[in-house]
Amino acid sequence: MRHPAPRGRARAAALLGAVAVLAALVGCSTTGSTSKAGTGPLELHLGVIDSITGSAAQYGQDFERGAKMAIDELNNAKDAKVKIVPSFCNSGGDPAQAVTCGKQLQSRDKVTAVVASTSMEAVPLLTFNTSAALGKFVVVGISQAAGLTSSNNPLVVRYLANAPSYLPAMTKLLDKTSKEQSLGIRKVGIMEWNTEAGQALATNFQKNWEALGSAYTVSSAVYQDGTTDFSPQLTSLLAKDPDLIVISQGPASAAIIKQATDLGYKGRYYVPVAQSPTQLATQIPVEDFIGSVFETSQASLDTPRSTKWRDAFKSKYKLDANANNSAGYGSVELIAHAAIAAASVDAEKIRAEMPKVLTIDAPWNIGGYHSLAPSGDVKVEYGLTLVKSADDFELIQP
Amino acid sequence: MELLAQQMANGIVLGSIYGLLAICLVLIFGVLDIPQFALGAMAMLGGYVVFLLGPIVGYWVSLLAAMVAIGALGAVVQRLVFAPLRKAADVTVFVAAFGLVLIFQGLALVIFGPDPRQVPPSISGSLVIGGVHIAYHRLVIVGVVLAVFLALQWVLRSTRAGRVIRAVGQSTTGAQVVGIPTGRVAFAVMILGSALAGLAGGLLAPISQAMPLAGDSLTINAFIVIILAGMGSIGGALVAAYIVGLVESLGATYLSQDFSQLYSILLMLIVLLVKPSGLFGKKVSRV
Amino acid sequence: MTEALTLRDVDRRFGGLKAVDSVSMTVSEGEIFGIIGPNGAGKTTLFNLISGNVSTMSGAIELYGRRIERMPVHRRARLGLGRTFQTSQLFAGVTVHENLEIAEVSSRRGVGGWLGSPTARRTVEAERVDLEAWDLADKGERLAGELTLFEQQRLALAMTLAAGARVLLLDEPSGGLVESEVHQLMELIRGIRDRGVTVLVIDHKMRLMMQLCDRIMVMALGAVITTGDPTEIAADARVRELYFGRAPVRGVERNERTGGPDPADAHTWRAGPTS
Amino acid sequence: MSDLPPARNGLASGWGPGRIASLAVLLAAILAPVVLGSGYQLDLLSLVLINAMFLFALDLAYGQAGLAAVGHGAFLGIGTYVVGILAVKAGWPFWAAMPIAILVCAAAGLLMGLITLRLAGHYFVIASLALAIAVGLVVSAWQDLTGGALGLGLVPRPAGVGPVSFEAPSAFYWLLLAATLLVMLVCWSLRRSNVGTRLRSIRENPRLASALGVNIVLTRLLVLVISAALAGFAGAFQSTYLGFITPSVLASNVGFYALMALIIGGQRSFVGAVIGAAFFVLVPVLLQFSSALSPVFFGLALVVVILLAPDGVWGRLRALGRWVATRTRAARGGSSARLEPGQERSLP
Repeated sequence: MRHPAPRGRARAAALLGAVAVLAALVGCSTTGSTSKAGTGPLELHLGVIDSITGSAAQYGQDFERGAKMAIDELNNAKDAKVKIVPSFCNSGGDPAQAVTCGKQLQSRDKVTAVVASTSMEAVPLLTFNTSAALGKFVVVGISQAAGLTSSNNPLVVRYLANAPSYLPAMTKLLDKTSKEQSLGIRKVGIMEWNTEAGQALATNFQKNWEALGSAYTVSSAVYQDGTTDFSPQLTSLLAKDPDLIVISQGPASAAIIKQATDLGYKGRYYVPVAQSPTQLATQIPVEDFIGSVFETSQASLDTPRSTKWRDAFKSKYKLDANANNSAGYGSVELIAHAAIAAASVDAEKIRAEMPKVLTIDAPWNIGGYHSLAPSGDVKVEYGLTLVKSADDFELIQP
Repeated sequence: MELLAQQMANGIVLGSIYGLLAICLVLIFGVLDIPQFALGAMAMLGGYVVFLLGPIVGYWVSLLAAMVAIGALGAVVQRLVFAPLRKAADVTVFVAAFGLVLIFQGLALVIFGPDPRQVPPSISGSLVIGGVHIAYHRLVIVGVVLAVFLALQWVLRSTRAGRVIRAVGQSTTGAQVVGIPTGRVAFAVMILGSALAGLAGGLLAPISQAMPLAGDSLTINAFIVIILAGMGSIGGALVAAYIVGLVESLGATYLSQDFSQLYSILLMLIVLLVKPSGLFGKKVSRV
Repeated sequence: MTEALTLRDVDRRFGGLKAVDSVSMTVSEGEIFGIIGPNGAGKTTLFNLISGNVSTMSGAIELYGRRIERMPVHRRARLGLGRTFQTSQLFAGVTVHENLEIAEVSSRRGVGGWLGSPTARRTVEAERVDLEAWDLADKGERLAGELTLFEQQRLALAMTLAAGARVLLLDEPSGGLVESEVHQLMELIRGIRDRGVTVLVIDHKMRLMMQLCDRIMVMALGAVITTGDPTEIAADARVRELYFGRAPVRGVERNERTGGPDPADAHTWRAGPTS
Repeated sequence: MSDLPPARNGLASGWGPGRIASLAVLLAAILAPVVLGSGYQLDLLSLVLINAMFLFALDLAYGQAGLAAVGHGAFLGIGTYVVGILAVKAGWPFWAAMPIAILVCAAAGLLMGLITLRLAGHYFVIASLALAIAVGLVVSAWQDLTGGALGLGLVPRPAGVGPVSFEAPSAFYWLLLAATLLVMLVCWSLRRSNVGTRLRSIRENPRLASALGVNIVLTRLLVLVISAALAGFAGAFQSTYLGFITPSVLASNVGFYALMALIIGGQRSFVGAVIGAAFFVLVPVLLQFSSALSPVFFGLALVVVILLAPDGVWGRLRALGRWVATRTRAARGGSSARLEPGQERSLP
């Protein structure tokens, strides 16, 4: 127990502390960097907000590899028309941290465009990306759910994913394939990951699948983010005897398939775009998922353009490229080429050029996207990969 | 009926996993009074040890290695963090433990990356009885946990070391008065508890895969278990763990899945309201 | 005389041990009532039952005619039941002044009693007078934990009164005090009684008890042996036997728990009451 | 842990180092927008203020009433969601929704208190954490109302009052500063009131306190309710600051981080709470450079600070200040240079 300090003790120390606080404030204010576009290539300040730690780290890290690849290519190109000045910020998968990231990029780094790896990062930016006072910037984000583009924000683009956009066609394609190849898929069980991405995929899949006919039924089982033992959910689903189990969280595919196999399930799986069959085969034996279907983006198809890109990616990172890599790459390229077309780094001008840029069949457009709605939705179409046997992956294009 | 039997089986397996971590907590939290919130993260590291060594030395040897490695980590943590904080307030120790969680998870992320790593089970395949499927590895888990429980029970009841540990658990000051080197006992108990956490992680890895956040949900459930049981006996903790496993598994089937974790929490709160010392705990003072 | 405190057939067991066994007693307002008995006789448990720190198993406790045995500690305190403890009887980490402030505040009621300011009703002047009465005038800004034992004892008494006690339970007030201080303490307790406060006191110092108390109750193994004024108690054969004899008490063998009498007490006991 | 007389802390009395530091910080806080402009540093400071408001509230429960409320983040989250739901789903203005958030949180605090206050020590800690997790699960699952994992947005800034608009970052910052000072005032008057005195007696010696007539459970319940209400107030501002709300505001680690911030900063002191809030907002920003390693560094920072200053940074600074003062006086040959036991030892 101590005596209360007599008055005046340590006043000096306290004053010193106060001076330090003020000095720090003054110091901070001078660190903001400003830049001028020179005579050379356009200088585009680009923000990359991704979750390289936390529960969505896999998405964020994959996204960042793709984004870095695009930045390197653009900056190292001969007679480059644009020079990207990137600023990275880790959101840790927390929307509140994403807000801090966004404001940092906006006012410190003066970015006019931001790419974001998940909707946790993209959606919170919409509260301030159109502020003229703070600095406008375009947001190009990946988001399964409608929220990103339903708020009439004029400076947003939803790239990749986009469950409401691709699932109507996708479920029809799946049904068509099922009929043609006698897969017999009617009853579907969804393993619903209780996050924005998982929910969007689950609800859109259910809506579209049930619309196909009265024999098309859907049951779903919800699990919390971070779950590792899926047995209770799988047991409930298996009791309904499904023909197909829809997995809504790519990275969890291996664990879910393994545990469902242990529980005696021998049917098919539907695996989202974040997990490719070749990638999954490195984790669990192909035998465990023969007969399954995989969402397949244009970037994963065997077109010369995407094959070339995948080879380049592999030589750079010694990893097989997946859909999130291509999304990181494609979002940055889209922004850069819109800026080149607009001959400006102004956010509104970049956004205005984007619909035109997307119709150009350029090598960088590995997603093969060709239409951008006024709302900001990129029209996404996926194909299916059907795993017929250990060495026969059949690609089915829409 | 089949559904019920399958969910009961799932619940028992789940309960065994919670039970093993809860036993670690009874030792570290119950005896040493250290709210070791990083046990789940240490279990996760144990999973990575099995992931790394399993293909080289086989599952069982790698499991042993996980126990040794995580036990050693426990020793380091005790020496560097918890021993210096032994006079600090409970919550301060909580904070330090949470710092350890961030460090362990962060290191795992940087070293191994965010992708879940596959760990093959001790025995592959499933046992099928009357339509109920239980993977052999899950049966192994149930068996190992029971064996650990019985062994610990024997150590605590019948050996001198066990009596010393229980004496420290009753009262640190009392133990000091009768000449027990409490610091050394704490060290030993921390190593034992951590080694068991390593074992838990190694056992769980074939199910959960090795990934940085694998231990998160385990930790909180283990805490719920020992609060439900009442601090004190490892037998009580194990029984409470089975209850939590079953409640979670059955609740998810017959009630709503949105709330599977909520059922064990509600159960805990109801028990605490009726009997503030937990199901098997002795009466505690309320103020 | 008004009955300040009444106990009827109060029981308390701990496991198999009967700590307090069907105790009945009545204390009148303004009385100084002593309780003696060997270690383990149940004296402190009896105090705990009255103050509410331990709950009764059966029987009734009345404070000024009001049943209190089911009330929590703080409600009994608010009805005027004050007590001191053998150990840690003060807020050791704050000043003497603040100790008294806490005691006084704790008895306040109503919205003002909660959200008002502790110093609102208490002027510095009144405080000084108070402290002088307890011979603590120059100690107001000292931490309570730094006071001498006797000063602490005085402060504890002052606090019970500041909290509005009408019936006061004193547990071993002379513990650790030297002879001259015991004498002063006795005067203080009489002074408290003269303010109309009823005092119940447990103490091992026989001479103090014999001189101070109006009546004394003797306990052994949780039960009341006898009650009477000091001279009656001194003359009682059962009491002498209890303290010195080997004969069984109420058919029960003396066990280790009752212990022998304090040698110091035995000395004072032999010397007999001086009054 | 030793229990300092709180009346000598922070703003409470005299021109001690606490008051000087408080006033210096206040002055710096008021002038910040002038110095910083409306850049992102100002935004970080806004975040510090919201966190500080919450920490003041938490300090009532933890520092003052001794309740290790690990689950207190739930109240911040509930406040955030109440304002979010009312603004987005019902179009309520901030000024109408905010009082509702306070009431809802007070009610939630009452409920939580009734459930948990009978529990001792560890039991209380875990029960409080479990309740917070339960709230998070309910909010995630109640999609119709809360938007579930899809989140809820966009929550507008508070409407202007008369000629004053809060759209500009500096105006919003000053609004937050005023709100923070209001919370501080409430906490300060509560600490100075009879409730504060009772809380002190409970912390010092619960047995004696109840023997003197202090109703421990009721006192703690009252403080918990007030603390929850203030947390709801902070949550209302967090709602409009974030603009977009997801269940992450109700994650169980929010309460953990807050309690850590309080312990790191130093409990039972406003300056300590501000230091804690600043630590938790600014250190992650400073660690951005380390990218994926940042949680590791942050965890290390936590452990190291806890080991070096178990009673918080501010507690340590005060001890240092006292030490300097004593030394200076000793050098001058003053007679009162008595060093108290424990002070010398407690220096870093």
